[in-house]
Amino acid sequence: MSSYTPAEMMTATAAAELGDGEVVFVGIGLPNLACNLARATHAPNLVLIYESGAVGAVPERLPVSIGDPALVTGSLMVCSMADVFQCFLQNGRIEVGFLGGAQVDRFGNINTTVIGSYDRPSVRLPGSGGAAEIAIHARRTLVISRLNPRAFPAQVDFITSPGHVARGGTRRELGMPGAGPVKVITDKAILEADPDGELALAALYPGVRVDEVKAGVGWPLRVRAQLGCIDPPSTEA
Amino acid sequence: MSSYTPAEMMTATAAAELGDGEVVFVGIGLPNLACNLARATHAPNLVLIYESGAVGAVPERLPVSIGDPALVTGSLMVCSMADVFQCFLQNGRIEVGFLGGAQVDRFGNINTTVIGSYDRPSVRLPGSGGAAEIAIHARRTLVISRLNPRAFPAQVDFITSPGHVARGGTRRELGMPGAGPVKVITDKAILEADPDGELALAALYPGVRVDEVKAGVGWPLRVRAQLGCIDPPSTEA
Amino acid sequence: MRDAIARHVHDGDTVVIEGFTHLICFAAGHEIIRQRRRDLVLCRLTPDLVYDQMIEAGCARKLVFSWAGNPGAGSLHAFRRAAEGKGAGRLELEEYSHFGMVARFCAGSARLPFWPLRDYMGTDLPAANPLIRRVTCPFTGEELAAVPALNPDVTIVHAQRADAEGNTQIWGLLGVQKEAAFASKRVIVVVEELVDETVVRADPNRTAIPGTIVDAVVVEPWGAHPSYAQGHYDRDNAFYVAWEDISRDPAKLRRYLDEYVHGVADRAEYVARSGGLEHLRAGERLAAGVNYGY
Amino acid sequence: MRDAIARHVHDGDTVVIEGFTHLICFAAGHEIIRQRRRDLVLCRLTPDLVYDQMIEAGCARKLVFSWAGNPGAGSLHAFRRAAEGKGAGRLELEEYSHFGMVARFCAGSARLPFWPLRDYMGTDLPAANPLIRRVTCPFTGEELAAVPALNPDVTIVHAQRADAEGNTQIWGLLGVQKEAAFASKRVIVVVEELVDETVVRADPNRTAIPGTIVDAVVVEPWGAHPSYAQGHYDRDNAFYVAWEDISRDPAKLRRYLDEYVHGVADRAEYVARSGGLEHLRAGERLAAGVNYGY
Repeated sequence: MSSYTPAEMMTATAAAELGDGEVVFVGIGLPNLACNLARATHAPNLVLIYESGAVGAVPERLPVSIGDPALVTGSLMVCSMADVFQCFLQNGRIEVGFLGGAQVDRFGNINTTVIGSYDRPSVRLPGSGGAAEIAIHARRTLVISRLNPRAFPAQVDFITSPGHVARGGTRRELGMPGAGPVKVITDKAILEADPDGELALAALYPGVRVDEVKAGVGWPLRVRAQLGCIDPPSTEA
Repeated sequence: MSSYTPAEMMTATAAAELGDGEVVFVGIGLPNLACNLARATHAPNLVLIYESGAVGAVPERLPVSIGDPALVTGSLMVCSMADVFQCFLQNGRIEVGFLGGAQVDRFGNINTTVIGSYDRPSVRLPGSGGAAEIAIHARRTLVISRLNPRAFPAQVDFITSPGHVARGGTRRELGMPGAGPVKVITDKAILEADPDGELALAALYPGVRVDEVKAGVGWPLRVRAQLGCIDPPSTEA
Repeated sequence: MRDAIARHVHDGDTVVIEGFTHLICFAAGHEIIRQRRRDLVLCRLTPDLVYDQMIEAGCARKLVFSWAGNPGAGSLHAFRRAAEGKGAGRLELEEYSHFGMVARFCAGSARLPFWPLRDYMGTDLPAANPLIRRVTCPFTGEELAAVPALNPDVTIVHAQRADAEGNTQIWGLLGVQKEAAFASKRVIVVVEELVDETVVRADPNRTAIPGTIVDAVVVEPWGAHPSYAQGHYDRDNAFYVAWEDISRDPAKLRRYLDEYVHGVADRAEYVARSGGLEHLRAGERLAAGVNYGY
Repeated sequence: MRDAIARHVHDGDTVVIEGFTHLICFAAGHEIIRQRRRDLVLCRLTPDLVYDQMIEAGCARKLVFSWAGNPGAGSLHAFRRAAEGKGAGRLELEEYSHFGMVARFCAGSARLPFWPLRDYMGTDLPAANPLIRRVTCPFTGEELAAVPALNPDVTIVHAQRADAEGNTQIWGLLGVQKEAAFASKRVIVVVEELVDETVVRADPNRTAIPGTIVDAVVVEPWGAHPSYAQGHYDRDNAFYVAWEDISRDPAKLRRYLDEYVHGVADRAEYVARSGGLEHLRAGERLAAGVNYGY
């Protein structure tokens, strides 16, 4: 049996994607854990920015929301949300953004708005928050989601956050500054976009079989010829 | 002989135009003196705002510039210049603005840019600063200038701050929010705009004759049937 | 608070109670519910528990928002029932992203009819909201997104302190309170502490909202609970977590409103009814002052 | 300072030394003159004495501005000679109002190609500057003014304090420094005092510029003289008054530059040459700190 949980594996994998000194737009939960892990290991100078306006946060407790007071106390800067979105995000100052959602499709589009139709949804989700603009402006994004066919349909019911091929065309055709989801980090494997923007299986976690991953998405998943293998998280840190 | 100078008369006249509790966009020099006089007499709750960002300033010394540190110390608020122009001025929160300049014409247009042509000026003046937007957005403006034909031509060489009939039409036709120059306060008399926007002699200072005022402007000056007379400044305050 | 809401919040008004996680004025929301205001257009980036309560109480005709969840704890079930057509009344929705809502307040505070932003390409949001439009740059010819100004009838801002004239100082997260206040026809400031004008004048760079745009100042300690006030009290996360269970069941939610909103006369009674909130009182992390001399 | 200017300011660059009356970095202007930079596009709302000196020194190809006077003391005669065709070299002018310049920095800081404002109707400024254009509101159809983004190659900001990473805190007048810094490709921060990161972190709401956008931090006490630094030293008004006489006579102005700019190796020598500036040292008007606890 493995001595780590899928959540730990996802956290470690996300952390490994963060370079020292990078400016990261952080959400709560797993992305926050990944950033703390990265700061504690290979990226001590990672700069955490929260859409709430806290810049260079060093929370002394696990923040329970992106507006937690612990993100403010001891931070480098607190700015208005107008500055967060205009001077940091739209300005291109955010290197990495984390995204997740109820649905992720074959082109990396994300839905956090509605299941079903917009006017008569079967499930009303919270909506975009800052996700739409993070998906558009962050230099690159990391998508984190557990594999299962409902969470990975061929097409999302509603595009809240555009992926590689979104409503109306590709990112370049639509003039999106950021590179989009460079990696989709799941609980079993890593998906990456092929040149045409479609997600493909790129790397497996230890002991995971290809068919397990294929069974977790709602479309015939491409599998790369050279499959990477992700190391299990080290026990230190 | 009068026991007061023209400057004192202009200051007292300007001060009398300010209502208690009004928000005033202040310049240095005479407008600053007028505001201090008003606060010391009938308008203790006058709120002074400087384009530098000081709000509710209570300078302990006569400010030598609109960015004097004495305007900041003890003020109610310091805001960025983006907020000064967007949230205060363009937002319509400024009731009175003071303007002056090298040239004031028969429609209350003001020139602080160039004497002569723009490309080959005989005298290059400082330019607009905040004057253009103050003239456009302040609910009303007070123009302060000493009478002489060079300072009051029929037409200014360059419209820096629009009056009642400016380049392209009237204030209403051009969609200007503010009422424009309600009074032109000179060293001899007060000029006010007729319904068609042309300035007319409205009130005389004590002991001043109509022909003295007419001699001070570069166009045939209209004289109102009912001429007001301005009281001399009181010696207290 | 009773008088301020009675005077400045009317049926049918467009109402903003802002504050991003920090300084959300539940005290004002509860008073609006007690006074049974109806047909309100409620605007906030994050409706949060305060609007979930107002929706269940029947105050809202329409919701203008960008993220309708229970931060870190689950769903806003009164909102979801209404949005999923399972609620009692109808609730009209007008939806943006956070940046879109911030931009609407920026336009409102600058009294411009619109605000440009580079956003929404590739998303389904413009299809869901016809008020997300496009504007062409007169220099580059580039097409950008544009959202309309939001100019509320009344904006309610909670803050750490203000003087009697409403000169208001905020520290910690600033959200969009300044922009919302300048965009609004009327402004109510609710503070933890009323201070002398000299306290404000001693540190003018901390002033977020000038008294010149404020119509009423209300002193209401603990007025932001269960959200928080930096330097005064922490967020009551246990309550946010408990809300998932309370709001999921309309009967339970009604009982909560009967007990903690209609069942109390004012904030002081609410605090007492909550069994006191001292366990949330903030610790000390004092910043040093700076020199304004010259 | 020598290295920062050598590394980040090149011939032909678009250079911004901002600061509205407050915190104008003369130390950087003098170093640029000493290093004999040429063909610079100098941008500032108020060129002030610092750009008058750089114009006379032959650093400038073009001036982008909105008010070119000597605040409270007269004219900028080097600027006037150039503008009136009486100067040695040619100087191209690009002129706005203050609001227009502020809007250009706002657009630059938001990386938008333009910024909308309600301004310039009835004035001759659009005729004098073809970059003042119009944009149509997609909601009301109303025509507004528009100015293009200003994105300098380098912006130099003077401040009271920063840490080694460039996290910069400013109090007193803020001008457009934050917007100019975010709009710029490179940013140099010059401070009166280098402080430990813990000082910045103790009061994060005071931070105006984050270290993440700063390329160089220079410690230069008295670096803003003859302008001022709130809490450090007062404005040297006597020098501003004296400038009227110095700048009116090109020979006198050259002598000034030879003695106080070319004639000194650095800011310390400038202060000594000026006979010490202790008489301008600020008095104490300390603000109390606030509590960031939770």
